[in-house]
Amino acid sequence: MDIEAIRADFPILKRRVHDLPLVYLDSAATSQKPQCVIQAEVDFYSHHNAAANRGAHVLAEEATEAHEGARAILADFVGAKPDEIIFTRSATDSINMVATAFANATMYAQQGLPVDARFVLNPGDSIVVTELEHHANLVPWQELCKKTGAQLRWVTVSRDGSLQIETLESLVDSRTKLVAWTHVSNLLGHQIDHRPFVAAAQRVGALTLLDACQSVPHMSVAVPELGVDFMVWSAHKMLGPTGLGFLWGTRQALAAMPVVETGGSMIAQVTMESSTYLEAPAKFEPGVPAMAQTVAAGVAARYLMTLGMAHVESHVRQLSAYAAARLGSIPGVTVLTSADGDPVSAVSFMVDGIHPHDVGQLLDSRGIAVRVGHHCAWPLIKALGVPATVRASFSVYSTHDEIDQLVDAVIACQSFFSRALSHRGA
Amino acid sequence: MDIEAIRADFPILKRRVHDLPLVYLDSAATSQKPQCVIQAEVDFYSHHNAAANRGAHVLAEEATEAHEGARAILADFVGAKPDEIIFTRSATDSINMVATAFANATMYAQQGLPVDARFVLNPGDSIVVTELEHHANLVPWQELCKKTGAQLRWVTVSRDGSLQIETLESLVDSRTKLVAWTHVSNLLGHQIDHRPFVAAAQRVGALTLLDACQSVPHMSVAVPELGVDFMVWSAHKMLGPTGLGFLWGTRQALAAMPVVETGGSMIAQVTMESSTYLEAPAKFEPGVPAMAQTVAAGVAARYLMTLGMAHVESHVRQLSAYAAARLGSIPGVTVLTSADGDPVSAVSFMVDGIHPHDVGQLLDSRGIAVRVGHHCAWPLIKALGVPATVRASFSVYSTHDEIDQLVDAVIACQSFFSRALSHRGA
Amino acid sequence: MQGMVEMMSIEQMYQDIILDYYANPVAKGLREPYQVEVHHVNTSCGDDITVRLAVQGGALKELSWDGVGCSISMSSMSMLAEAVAEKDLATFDTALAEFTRLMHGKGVVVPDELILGDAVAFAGVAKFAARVKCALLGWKAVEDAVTRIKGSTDD
Amino acid sequence: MQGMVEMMSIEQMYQDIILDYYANPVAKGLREPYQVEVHHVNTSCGDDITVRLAVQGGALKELSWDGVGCSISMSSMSMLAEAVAEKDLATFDTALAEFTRLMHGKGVVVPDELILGDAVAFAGVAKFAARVKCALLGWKAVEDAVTRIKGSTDD
Ligand SMILES: Cc1ncc(COP(=O)(O)O)c(C=O)c1O
Ligand SMILES: Cc1ncc(COP(=O)(O)O)c(C=O)c1O
Repeated sequence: MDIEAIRADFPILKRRVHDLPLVYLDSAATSQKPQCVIQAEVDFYSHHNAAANRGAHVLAEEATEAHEGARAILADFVGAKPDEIIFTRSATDSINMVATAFANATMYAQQGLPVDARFVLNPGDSIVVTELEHHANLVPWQELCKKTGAQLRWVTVSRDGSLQIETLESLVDSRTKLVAWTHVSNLLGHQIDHRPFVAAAQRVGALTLLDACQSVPHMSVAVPELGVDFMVWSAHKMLGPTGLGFLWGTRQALAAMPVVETGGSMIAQVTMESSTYLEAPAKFEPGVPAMAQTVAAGVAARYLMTLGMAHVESHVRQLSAYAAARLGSIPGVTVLTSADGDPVSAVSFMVDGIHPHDVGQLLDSRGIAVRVGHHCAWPLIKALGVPATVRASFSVYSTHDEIDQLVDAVIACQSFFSRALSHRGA
Repeated sequence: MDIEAIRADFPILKRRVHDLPLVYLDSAATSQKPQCVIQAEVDFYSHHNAAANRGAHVLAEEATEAHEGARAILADFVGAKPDEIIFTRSATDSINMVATAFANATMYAQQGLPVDARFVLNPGDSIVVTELEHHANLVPWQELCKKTGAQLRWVTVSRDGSLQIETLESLVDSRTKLVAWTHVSNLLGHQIDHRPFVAAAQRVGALTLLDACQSVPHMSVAVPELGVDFMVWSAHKMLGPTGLGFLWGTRQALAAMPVVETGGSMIAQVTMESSTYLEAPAKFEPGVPAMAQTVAAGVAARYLMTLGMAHVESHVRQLSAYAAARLGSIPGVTVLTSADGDPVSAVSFMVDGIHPHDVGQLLDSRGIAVRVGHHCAWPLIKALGVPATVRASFSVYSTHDEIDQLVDAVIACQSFFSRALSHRGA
Repeated sequence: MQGMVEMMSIEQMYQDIILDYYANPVAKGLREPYQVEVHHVNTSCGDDITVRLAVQGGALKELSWDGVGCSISMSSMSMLAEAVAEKDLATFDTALAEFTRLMHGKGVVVPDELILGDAVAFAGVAKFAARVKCALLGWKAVEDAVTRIKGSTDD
Repeated sequence: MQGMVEMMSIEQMYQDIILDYYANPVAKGLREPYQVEVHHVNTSCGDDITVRLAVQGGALKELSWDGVGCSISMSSMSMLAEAVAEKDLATFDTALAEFTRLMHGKGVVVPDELILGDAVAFAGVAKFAARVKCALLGWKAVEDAVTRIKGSTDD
């Protein structure tokens, strides 16, 4: 990959902050967007804007074609079929939709209505997650358990960042209805082997959900080969627009899943008394869609596919390895890794005696954008025994030179604080 | 208002379809976007893109400021406070959120957890709507009733398009938990007096929800003065971006309403066992927000405020009156109106002997975009005793000349079909 | 010139033969006897159609229908009724497959006139995505009716 | 020159006096006796603070705290502990109001040094929206503690 050519595609990389060139190392929070993605929204609004899937006029047909074309590209991007891709507001929304489907099924069952039993939760049933989940893949399941009396269980994380995966065997039992876990940790950055989770769930007939927010943007994921029932991710982390997420499900799972939100464009027939619904994906997409964003997300997926996901993965893995090595060699800096694997595209670290917030501030003053805090993975932060971390994360436009600047800035930060504090006797 | 100057702001109005200038009369489905709105997304992506409300670096602070600044503008637009505005995926999403909050409260109550009783539904409780709702403000309440055993009741519509409002008295009783209705009909186009609904609900302490999708884009709505608890509308119908909606609620209603979707950025504290939540608006906004869209929606609201909502309303009402009069004077054309009021910005009509779908097609061949079908208001269509309608709808950029073209095209359509069918002996 | 372009494109859809069938429907009006009755609706616009069908000796014996809809859905149903009357089920299946291929072909598929007969006139409709559902409405209803009859005789 | 700009902006935030308090915290380490203990967390970054407080004769009598956090949250807590020690509740309320006004002033509010004392050093922090919560963490905790004590003595 020609990184300089790639960088030229991203207008924001010309930005200066505090009169210095921007060094954006926060792509795990949200990635930047190439011009072609930005332009795709402009083109849609300027030439084809109309309500997709609703109108019979030329603009509406063009909008429908663009919108459904984007669905086909997104499907292709993860090796799936278009009707398996549901457009949502975000990955968070996608996860909550599945959680709401469980709640709905449970309520229908209580009213004596027919539902697929796999989505019904009773007291004594359980949901299994891990301790390293992003809040988005934890709190919705806590809430679902609160609402149904089901029990939340989790695979714990050791101090070395590894999952105590051997406990899956006893955590997942015949009363387990769902196993949900993340593909790549947004804090430790490593990839998690999906096979033990899929095997444990399949053994008992539980559904499975994979949080692929941090994997799909950086590696080739052929979702049908993973054996999961659901997968979620966000457009804004894969060079795409804000305000759009994805829920992938197998045809069987989507057919069995009760409707979540209802309204226009997802109905078969409506009377005041009752309504019937279309099949997926329409079944899960009421209302005028986020058309400009779906179209732009299609362009983002194409951009990544043109670069080649194998190249993307090798680039971010190299950067992560380089960052971990260089940061780790600074005295007083600890890189947090997992014994389960190397980081894909994000590296967390701590600087002795300097709170991550202060590190972040000093880096920012040099134009370097990193994320500090609990990274929406507070239970993991506690399991690792740290108050917070600094996280540098990478994407296709990140460079070794940016990591060198990060390293220099961390060293400068150390000397600023040690000068500042030492003569004060701390 | 200088309509020619306004039209120059909308790039899509330069489009030609079938080699003819575009006549876009489908703004009730989705409005077109002025250049400043399109550019706002571009500027966000090109200069300030970062995860709002999360980071400590300069871009993240700029993104937060832009995003929260947009919230303040949107609040101002409807005379509300910023913390009363929740960003959602769409109006449909907003309505479903409130419906889900009721379902959640009901489930919490069943588990013995504390909730505000106003959101709890038991068999024997009721929800009251009208027969002229858009599917988005009907089907979610049907589903909610199905899930809880509550009963859906509705104010019926007479053949003359008027609501049998006197029935409210008996429909709304002490077991009524919610009254939901639309502010302006998307099919008949008239405004509905909110006062009887608010009075009936307040009499029994029921919550109220107003579907303002077709009012807020066209008139000055000072929501605190209406006396409702919730109001919903979409950005894409008010010159704003796709993929964004709004839920307004009183502070009391938002404080009492249980969380709906959960995840990052809406939590106070998270452990594996349980979580606590922030207050509104954060409470209802998990995940990285639709930042580029919120910012663009702020620009759309400002654009409308600069034109002046009184001027906007008078413009679209004039166009509607003109269209109703001119279409109504064509022999064989029937304009569908409501005895309850004049159309605000949309006019539905039928052409004798020609199915609306065929009318739409003929109009399209002349570059005129209208909507045909049931307009996601199928029960109303049945109540009016028609198979479908043709709807022409207007916005700030619509002109009398476009209506003249519509009228000419309807007449041409009549002669096309009468020529085509008469010599075939139909 | 503009008028020309317009009329050409609109007449691509409203072929004479389509209008013929629209003006003079075939097999319209529900009739007895029948083995199965199905009711289908075009969910995006509300067009609806009721089809009654009886199969005898492996052939579509009695087919009648009624409905409310646009010229495309109504003429398509009439043309179908005429084309498959008395034909065997295999012939219907072949015609359905070819008609579906044509309608999903975005206007670039060349239909097999031997199989479709007059229904090739719908080639122009295939260019208008929103109208494809109209053209298919009757076909889907008959397919459904056939499936139900097969189901009830199989077991 | 670039270095200058950078150091100036960063030193606007990290005022000497802030670093002084960070290096030498005041009233840190939880102590007895106390009437109320509160625990506050900065939900966006995880910084946390525990405050113990006893009010006597309408004055903040015993104030001690412990916590983990950045230099801004920790120094702000220390400075607050020093400023309000032994002061009456009205004085705390006034200081809290002024400090809140300063921190929400986006860096353009001129603070009243008579009311805030050393805490005026936080004027620079107010420019950095993400750090405002850090500076306010301790203040909010003490406010909460005071409210609880008032509540328990009122009834
Ligand atoms: C009255 C009314 N309510 C609700 C909606 C749903 O809006 P959206 O599709 O933006 O969610 C619409 C528009 O389609 C509408 O006109
Ligand atoms: C692993 C993981 N899951 C879920 C999310 C939530 O994504 P979003 O905020 O786009 O909904 C994120 C990112 O914030 C993430 O990194």
